[in-house]
Amino acid sequence: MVLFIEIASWLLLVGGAGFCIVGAIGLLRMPDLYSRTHAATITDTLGAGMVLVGLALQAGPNLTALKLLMVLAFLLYTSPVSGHALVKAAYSHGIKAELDVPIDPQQVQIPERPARDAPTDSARGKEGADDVSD
Amino acid sequence: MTFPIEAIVFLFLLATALAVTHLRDLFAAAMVFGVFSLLSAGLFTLMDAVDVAFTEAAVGAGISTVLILSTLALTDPREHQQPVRFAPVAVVLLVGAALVYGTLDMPYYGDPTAPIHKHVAPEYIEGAMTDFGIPNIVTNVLASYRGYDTLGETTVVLTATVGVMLLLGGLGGARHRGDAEVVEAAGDEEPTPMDRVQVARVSTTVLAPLIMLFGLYVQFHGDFGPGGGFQAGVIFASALILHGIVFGLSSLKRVVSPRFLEIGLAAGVLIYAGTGVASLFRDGTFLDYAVLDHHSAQHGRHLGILLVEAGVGITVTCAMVLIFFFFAGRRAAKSEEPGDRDRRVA
Amino acid sequence: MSTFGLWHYWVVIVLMMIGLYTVIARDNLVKKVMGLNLFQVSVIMFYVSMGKVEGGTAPIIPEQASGPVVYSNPLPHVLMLTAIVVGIATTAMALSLVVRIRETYGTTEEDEIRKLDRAEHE
Amino acid sequence: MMFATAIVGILITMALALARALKGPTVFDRILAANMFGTKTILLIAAAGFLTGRPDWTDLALVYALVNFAGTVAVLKYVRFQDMAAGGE
Repeated sequence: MVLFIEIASWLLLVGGAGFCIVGAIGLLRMPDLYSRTHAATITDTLGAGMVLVGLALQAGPNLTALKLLMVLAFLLYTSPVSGHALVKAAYSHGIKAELDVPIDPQQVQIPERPARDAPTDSARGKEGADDVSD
Repeated sequence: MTFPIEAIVFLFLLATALAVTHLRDLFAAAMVFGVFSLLSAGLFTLMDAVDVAFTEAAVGAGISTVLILSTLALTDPREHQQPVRFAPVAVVLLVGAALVYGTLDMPYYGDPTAPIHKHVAPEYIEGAMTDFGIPNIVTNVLASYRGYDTLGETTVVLTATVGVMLLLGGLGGARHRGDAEVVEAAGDEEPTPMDRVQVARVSTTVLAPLIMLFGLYVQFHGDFGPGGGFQAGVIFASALILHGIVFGLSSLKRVVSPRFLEIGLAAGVLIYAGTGVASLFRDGTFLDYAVLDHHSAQHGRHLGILLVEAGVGITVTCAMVLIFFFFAGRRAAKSEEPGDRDRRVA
Repeated sequence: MSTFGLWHYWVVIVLMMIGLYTVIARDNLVKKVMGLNLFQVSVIMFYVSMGKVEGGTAPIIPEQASGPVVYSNPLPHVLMLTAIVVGIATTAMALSLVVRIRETYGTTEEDEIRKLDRAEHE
Repeated sequence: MMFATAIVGILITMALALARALKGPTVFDRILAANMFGTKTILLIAAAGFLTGRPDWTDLALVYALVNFAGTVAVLKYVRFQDMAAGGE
């Protein structure tokens, strides 16, 4: 049993930290705000969740573990809310998704990115975003 | 063991501090300043100062951001272009060099034989269990051994809030046109920005009570874990400020009126000082709680610390919410009358 | 470790220098207040780092202590804890002064305020 | 050992988020990065408590999880208000 808990928390902690790093790389490398939000909010839930559960396993069944799980519950509650509110504020400020911009030779800002190949999809995506709001 | 972590976090800290200085967009600087505060709280934890980290966390995550942003809303969010000046750089370098020279004589970090650890600290640590029976030594020192200091600090919070009140609540005879009406005016303006964000409203109704509950826990659990009046007051105030941000000042005014907060602000300090006076009446010295209970000195000390912490908590809560009231109310009053050149109009 | 036993203090001094520079060299008043806060954090950190004891733990007595425990010095923690809350209250005071200055002069840049003052004198 | 590993991962994440916060072309990028930084600080403090053998201070993490929300909401309100003020005057 002890061994099982050890292995489980190793997996959870390392996995959680790994997801955090992956998300942070996404935050740094993604082309526009919306995809960065996608990367960042995923780390807030999955990465943080795995680390917190891993720590709670190590704490054993006591108040500390309960508090860690409460932290997790609040994170699961607040981080999507603030993510949503953030993206909505950005959208109403007129920040366009990278893919929304029709291909314009003058507007190539980020040269190392591979070519944006599906601009037509994005137009639909923009309408979808309108529906999602509210 | 925590040495490399500390070094890395210190690096982050210096990077954010430089960015705060460097960024010309003050809003961005405020965001980075939030990160700076998070990092410093992390460092305090690593240096064993859990209570300090707790306070920094409660202050830095909510209140200071709100404060800086409401100032920016009233002033300009951008700084002017400005070249690096060499005279200040020289002064700063000189001061830094002098201080580094001064540290050369200091005991090393973590040295247990340093003079600071020799004088009163051992008595405090010793007394925590024998005199008080309260595990959190910081609470003992805060409320009892150093009770005079803390009374002074609480009074400073009161005074600073009164200062904000005088500066932003109105000028001279503006008591009539003072806080109450400014807040009233805010009521008409306020519901606009946030009411389109349904999600924020719903989640605030869930979270604000939870934050308050946690504030109470911090207030009364401060004897056993990190926490106490200062932290609890800030946390409690953040819940109220959150409500005010999302539902508007007029709604917050229905929850707690500024008048009520003004009374609470003074009442907290009075509770603190009154506890001291009560011990005078029982033939003790000022702020000597041992005499508060006839049977057991330890119980008396518990009671005294409880009362004192309650006073601190009430004052800090009222101070923070009042400060928010004045800053946010000012904004609404300003947008009402854009010609704010006239010095006499409050 | 012993050769670098003072590096905590040095880092804190660098932090203080950044804050001091912001206070004395920047014209923007809000920036000055931020610099003052940086300075304040550096002082707090200096005190807290003096209170640390090698191998010590936070000054909260655990429920079940196994053997003697070394605690870090609680006194700096107490002083700095109150300083943070007092600091935010005084920062609010400073910021409200900035707000009033902005309302009177229409700017928060110190050099422009000086210019306005000089114009008024002449 | 496992806590140290987790902390290393969290510190790397923090460094990357910090880079974004300093770089961030728009304010929203900075808000996003600061937000993420807040979550990682929660994790760092919780894990550091375990590393130093005093895990019973998750209260700190709890404070951040709750109070950070107030800060974020304030930031978003500020962003919107600026917008409205610009439109109104």
